[in-house]
Amino acid sequence: MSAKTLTQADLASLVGDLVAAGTRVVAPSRTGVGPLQHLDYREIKKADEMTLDAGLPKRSIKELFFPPTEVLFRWKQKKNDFELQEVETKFQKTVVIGARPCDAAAPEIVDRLMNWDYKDELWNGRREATTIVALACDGQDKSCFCTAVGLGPDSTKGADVLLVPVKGGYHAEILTAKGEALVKDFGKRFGEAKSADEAGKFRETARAKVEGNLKVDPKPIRTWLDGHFEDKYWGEIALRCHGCGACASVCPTCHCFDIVDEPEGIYEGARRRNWDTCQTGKFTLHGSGHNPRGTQNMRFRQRVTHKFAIYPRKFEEILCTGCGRCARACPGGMDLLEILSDIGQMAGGAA
Amino acid sequence: MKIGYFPGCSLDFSAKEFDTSLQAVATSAGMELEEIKDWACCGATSGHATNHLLSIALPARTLALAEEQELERVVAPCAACYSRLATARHEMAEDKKLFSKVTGILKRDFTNSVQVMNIAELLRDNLPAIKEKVTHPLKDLKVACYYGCLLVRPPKVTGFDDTEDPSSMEEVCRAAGATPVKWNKRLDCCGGGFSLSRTGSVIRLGKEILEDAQAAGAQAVVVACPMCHSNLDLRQKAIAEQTAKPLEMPILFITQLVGLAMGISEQILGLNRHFVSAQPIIAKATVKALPAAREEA
Amino acid sequence: MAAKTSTDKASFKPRIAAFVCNWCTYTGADLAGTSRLQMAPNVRIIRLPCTGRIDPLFIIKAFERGADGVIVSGCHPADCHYTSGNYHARRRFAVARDVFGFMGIDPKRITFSWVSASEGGKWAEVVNDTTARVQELGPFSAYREMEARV
Amino acid sequence: MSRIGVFVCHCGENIGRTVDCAAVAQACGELPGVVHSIDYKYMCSDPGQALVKQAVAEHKLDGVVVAACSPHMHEKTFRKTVANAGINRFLCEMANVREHCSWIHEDREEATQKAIDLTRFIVEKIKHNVPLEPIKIPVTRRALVIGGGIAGIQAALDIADGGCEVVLVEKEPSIGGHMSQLSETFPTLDCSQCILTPRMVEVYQHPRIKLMAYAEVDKVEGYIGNFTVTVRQKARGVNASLCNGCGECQKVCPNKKIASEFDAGLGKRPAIYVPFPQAVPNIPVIDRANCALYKGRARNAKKDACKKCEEVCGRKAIDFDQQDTFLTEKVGAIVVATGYQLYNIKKEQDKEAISGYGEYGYGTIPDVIDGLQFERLASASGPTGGKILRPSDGKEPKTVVFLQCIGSRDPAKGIDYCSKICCMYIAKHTMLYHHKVHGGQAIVFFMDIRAGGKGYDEFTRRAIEENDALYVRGRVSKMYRDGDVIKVLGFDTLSGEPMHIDADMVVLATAMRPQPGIESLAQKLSVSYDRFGFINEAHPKLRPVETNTAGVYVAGACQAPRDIPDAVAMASATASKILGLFSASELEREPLVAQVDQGTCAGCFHCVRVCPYGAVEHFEVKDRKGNLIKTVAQVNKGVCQGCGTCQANCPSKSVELQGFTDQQIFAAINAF
Amino acid sequence: MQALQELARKLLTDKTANVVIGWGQGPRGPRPIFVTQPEHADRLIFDTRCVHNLATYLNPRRAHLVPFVKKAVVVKPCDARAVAGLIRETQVKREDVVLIGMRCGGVVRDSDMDGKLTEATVSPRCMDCPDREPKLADHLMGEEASAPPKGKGPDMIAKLDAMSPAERWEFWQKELERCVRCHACREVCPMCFCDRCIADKSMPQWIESSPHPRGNLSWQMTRVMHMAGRCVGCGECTRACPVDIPLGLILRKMTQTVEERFGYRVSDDPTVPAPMGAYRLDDKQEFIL
Repeated sequence: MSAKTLTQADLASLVGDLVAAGTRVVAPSRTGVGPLQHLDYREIKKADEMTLDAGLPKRSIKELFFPPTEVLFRWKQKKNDFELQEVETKFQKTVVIGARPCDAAAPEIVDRLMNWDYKDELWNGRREATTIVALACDGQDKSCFCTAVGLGPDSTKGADVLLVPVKGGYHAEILTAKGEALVKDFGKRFGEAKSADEAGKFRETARAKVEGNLKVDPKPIRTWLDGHFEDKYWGEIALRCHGCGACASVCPTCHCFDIVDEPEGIYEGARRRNWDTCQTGKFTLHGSGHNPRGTQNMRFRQRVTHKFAIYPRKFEEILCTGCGRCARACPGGMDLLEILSDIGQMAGGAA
Repeated sequence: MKIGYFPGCSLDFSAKEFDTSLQAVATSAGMELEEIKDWACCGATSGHATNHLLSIALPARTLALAEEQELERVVAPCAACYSRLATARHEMAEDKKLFSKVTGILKRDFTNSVQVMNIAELLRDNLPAIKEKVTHPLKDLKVACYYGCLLVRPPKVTGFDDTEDPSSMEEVCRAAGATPVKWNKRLDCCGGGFSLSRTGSVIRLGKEILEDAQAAGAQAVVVACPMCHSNLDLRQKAIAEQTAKPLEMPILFITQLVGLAMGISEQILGLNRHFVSAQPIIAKATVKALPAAREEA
Repeated sequence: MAAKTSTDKASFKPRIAAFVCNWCTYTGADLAGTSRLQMAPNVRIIRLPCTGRIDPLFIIKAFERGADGVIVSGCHPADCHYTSGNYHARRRFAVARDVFGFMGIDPKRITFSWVSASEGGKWAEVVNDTTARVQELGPFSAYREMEARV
Repeated sequence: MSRIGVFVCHCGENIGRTVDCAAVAQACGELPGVVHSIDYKYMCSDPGQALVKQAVAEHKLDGVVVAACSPHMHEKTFRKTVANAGINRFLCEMANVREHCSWIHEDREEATQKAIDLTRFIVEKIKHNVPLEPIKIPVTRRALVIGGGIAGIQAALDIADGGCEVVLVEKEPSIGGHMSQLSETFPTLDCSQCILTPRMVEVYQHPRIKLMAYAEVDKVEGYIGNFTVTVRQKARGVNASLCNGCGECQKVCPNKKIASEFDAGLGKRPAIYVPFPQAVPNIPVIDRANCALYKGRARNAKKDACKKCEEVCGRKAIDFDQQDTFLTEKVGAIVVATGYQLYNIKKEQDKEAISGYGEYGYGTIPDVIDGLQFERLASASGPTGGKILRPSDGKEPKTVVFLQCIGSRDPAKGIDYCSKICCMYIAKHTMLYHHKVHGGQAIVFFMDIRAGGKGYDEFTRRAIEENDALYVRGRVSKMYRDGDVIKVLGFDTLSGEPMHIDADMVVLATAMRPQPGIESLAQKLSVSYDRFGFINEAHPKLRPVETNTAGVYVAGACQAPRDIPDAVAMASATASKILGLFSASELEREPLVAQVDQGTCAGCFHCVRVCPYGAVEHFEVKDRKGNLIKTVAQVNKGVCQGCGTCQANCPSKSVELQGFTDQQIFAAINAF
Repeated sequence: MQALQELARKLLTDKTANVVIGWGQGPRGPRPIFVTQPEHADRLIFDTRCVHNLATYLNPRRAHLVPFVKKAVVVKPCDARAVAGLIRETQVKREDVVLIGMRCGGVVRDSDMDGKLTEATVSPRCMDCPDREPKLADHLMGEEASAPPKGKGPDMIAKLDAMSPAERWEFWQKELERCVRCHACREVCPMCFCDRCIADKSMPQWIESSPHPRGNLSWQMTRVMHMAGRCVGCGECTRACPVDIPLGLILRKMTQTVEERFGYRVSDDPTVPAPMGAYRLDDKQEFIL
């Protein structure tokens, strides 16, 4: 691991270099109309489309690896035969600039699932083609709780390079081979590291700020969840929840999908993988009409349990990076911090 | 509200008393008449008998002038003028091609927005104001209201009253205190423009009309058209040659009748301009009404 | 199968879907046939019992499937075989037309008409006019090319 | 996978000339699910149909697509063919490659491609066709006839004679209708009552006819074969089961000055009365608006003013406290035969668009009467004993002017149509007048004479040639009373001369209009009516006595102006339709109706609002214990006519129109 | 606020209602709360940040709320219009709900904003809302409200109307490309109450379920068609959209069309029939040949 300095100007030039080299550059960028204008991770062609100082984008970088819809293969019907057409699993080289640490960490967590019993070629193909240049965060707002899930506003997890804002630019920590390769390819843009202390201070301040939002220990929470599936706490947990799944759409780690065969006309079509979420009633609806998760309360319990007990049990990773997007996106005012805090108290392990 | 005034040729000359009586009644009842500047002949009756386009374009010019004076309504006291103006307005509204042809001829910005009214309509619509000004109600005066043919016909052009059973003139006469009689010939033709060319017919028609009015007990015939007036008034002498006894039926413009009831002087009303003397009527108005007037005083 | 339209404007042959009611327009089109009225070969009729049965979804789906234009036609007001299906349809289409137009679908691509069973000539006119209009607008490839996502 | 057969017809040269039928058959043969695809010269010919039958058996087809002419032409033919071959007839559909393709295009390549497309749509559609069986509905073999005029009487008798029960509802105290008022009938000049009263008695005595006079239909529920009708029996004030019709009560009634409805206002009747001596039933009614007792009671008088009728009635049949009663009748079919009323020339009309005749004095001139009044004057049972006398002074009119088309054919007065019977009855009136008033002159103003019908033109000729009626082609512009005479000012358009007639009496042939209240009855029956209020027939040519509501039929002048032979013919036609309907205990209907998926129906009932037939009902879904789970929509298959408007309006697509399901339409569009 | 709390306490105490659905303070501003105990009535609040349309909780699709049966709901005028809609379409029985109406002069765009109502913060849905008080309510509270501030900026509908079809197409493609078909717009909508939405119907699948622009366009156009004459203009779909698509624009356009053509404006009177499913013989048909 090494450190470098990247000035604002150099970063801008780096974007130009990458685009010129045929690399897809993705960075926080403004989109939307009127009061609905917001920040998203989008492909940019010029450095001035990038906005690094306006906080956390509305959605995570999940969809760079796991798009809301993707074709698995195409089919054509000829009389009684089907002709199948595979899809490309090699992807364009991509550099993500300015991914927040909570976003950068997520793909690494989901990597475990995507390479468990089946190695998902599409996911892995995109992962391999992508270098993540993360940007340390100064703590978005009171819904951030990355520190409570073992990460932090300066976490390096999942990042190939971590940029920490310093005066005039960034202190860059080169974290992985992919990061090294980026520095090597575009060495002229990276200067000698010289602001490690300033960066350290930035990181400490941010960490302290986020830690104040939620203090829980995930371990006892996991234990409590394992033992309290039928607890009355779940009984009215989701009265205000609409079951809309907006939380899952913006979640960097939610990864459930549905597979549909989508005809285009009658004689051809595509098998697609589309995002899905456990928050809708249809998710577990059986063909018989029976639904094992018949109420929204059960569905919300599933969301919490999966993230903080089931996934950790299987992969030793919490399926949450504490980005707080679910609380921000919820039209009904559901708040994961509040629930974790409650459970933390019930579990007696409050820090 | 201002009302446009289209006197037409008759009121300018032969029926001057229709003009003066109307002006007097209008002033008294608070109707503001504004004469259309530079108005031209309506085209009756030779116009529509010879050239259709001309018969529309002539009144259209007058209506366009009214529009330029920002008048929303125009009253044409002469029934023939009214008929021509209203017909032109109606035809242009129904026939877009004709309308654009006429505007092309006029070379003016014209939208055909002016409403055309006749005298009966005007008075009827202002009944409350008229009633207020009636000081000498014509009690016991039996009148036959004579509409003639053009005032209420054809229905799609006129439309202000029931074509076959109109009542507006009767309402006005009632407001003046007079009693309208029921009679049969009030919608019949007086001979109109044939007054000079086929005088015989006009005399025959006039005789039938006046006899019917008399049989119904009328003491006077009230008209709303200078042509009707002249045919019934002027020709009575000739009619008398065919009857045992002269009819001596006074013919009054409706505005004269209302004027009398308002106590307007007979000079202003031009009651002295008739061939058949209106004196019996004038006497009725003053004599009968005086006690009431005295009481007020 | 769905033959894709050529994007070359000159050789462009519009493909037009027509949703028509069984009692008036379909029969009117039959009459056009028995009267041997020649018309553009671009229109494909799909028969429904009544305009009341025609859902705006049909129009959307037709565009998705490669139609460059759509005709919706039924009985004149007061002529509906089912008394009022066309009145309900009229309201539905009035809203659909505005909404679709607002989303960027050129209203010129959709023809609504009343063609009675005796108006074979009018049907031929509707077919020819719509074909000419869509020919002018060019292929509606934008609709089918929507699938690719960033 | 489906097993579909495609059969492409050349229709001789009709299709083959412009469409390459072999190419169509070949292209369709390559479609998935098609196992057999051929072309043939004439598919509808016997050998052509045999090909279909053979293929169904040989290839075990579960779908047959015939690409040929319009389905309006031969769908029935081929569905019958496949049914004969042993598969459900709804598994056969047609692609229209003749009317919609070969006949309207010249370019062979384009036409062939289009034919392939059209056939492909149907191939894809038919993959989703399912076998359908006709819907069976139980039928109550009992009919309701509304209106007891000649049409209602005829319909009731024909149905009852056919062996089915009939409920006949008449709003007046007696059946007989307008025909009972007529003097003699054209073109035979036979006495109207002589031919009508036996029929009335027959109705009264018929074991299968339940007569409800002085009653009105209050409510109608249900559908073809299964109507439930509520009838309001109006209170007569006389106990019908006790009354023996002796008539003593009428003699003692002190108020005898009431204008008689039966005599069209020309005669008088008492407050307790039967409309006319031959009335059926012969039971009096108390006219509460004119009876001193009821008038007193309405004013809360302490004592009843008069009870003379009660005192004189030996059978104690008078019941002053009698109230309206409601009876429920179950019937399977309904005949509407409510007849007509005459337009009047009065200024005040019951409809906005209709105005009266100011030029004829708005009905205020004495001795200007209408046609029905003349009938009463000419009738031996009328107020003058059959003498033609002026109503005003009882003098015999020496000159009578008859005016045709009063209100009829006159859009300016609001009625555009021809009233049909006036030409004939005016001719009849001139004859009766000629016979009864010697030396009298009848003058008829007509627009043109419409005497289409057996013996009709001969009849009008007779009026003119043998009965000295003066027929003047022209209109009357004005009439007014002048002393003893009516001055009639008209114009003879043939000679071009104005006419001034001093008439003693004027008869106006006023237009026929439907009965007042027809609209509300039509709404109860959910049948449609035109802007004049006449009931609309289902098809002006092919279904003239049916309405748009299955099971409701129409006869007589409530559908359009009709004369007696027309009304009777219509009545017999409805009877034959109804007896046909009643010929089986179950009714078979095409199964192309809507069906609700109650599992997904959200119960918003948008379908109920759009259904033109009221065919969608609320249905309560309950669990085993009978607890209500939800209320959903349900389609009454007996009422649904299959328009599919409900389906297009259903937000969750929980209703499917059989034969045009979403699956079928979706497949056809997807094959585009 | 005190009056609101007192009323809620009374309703719960005398069992007029088993739950009072209102707003309470949450971690990110006011949010829906469900008060079942009289002693918790003091948790109820109301201010300009109470943006949520609580009528949506009456929607029978919310199975977990159905057992409460008798519900009291705090409603703003737009919420009351939704309740009226649910009554009109037989989803809710009027006698099963107690409506506590709040006079309203507009709310801010989102509940986590500071509650100051200005041209910049007012929710777009309030700009053309004519109702200041819910007439349908059983109890009416709050002070007389004045009209909300008019929002700033160009009218997007007029702007879009002025564009060519191709430009409008471009605009919506850019917006709809973000849609991930979470259907949050549908789930929060008080008027979307189908057990099985047409978008979830697979036989046939009229609306492609994949979140590609084609399916997204089809979904949004169909959703708006289904809202024709029914949309209460509460703007919850726009607020719920996690990718900030201006869904309210299409609905407002549709609402304008319905008003212009059929003279109908959605009101909180459940007895006024909706315009779709009705017709007039003289409905305008200038677009039909």
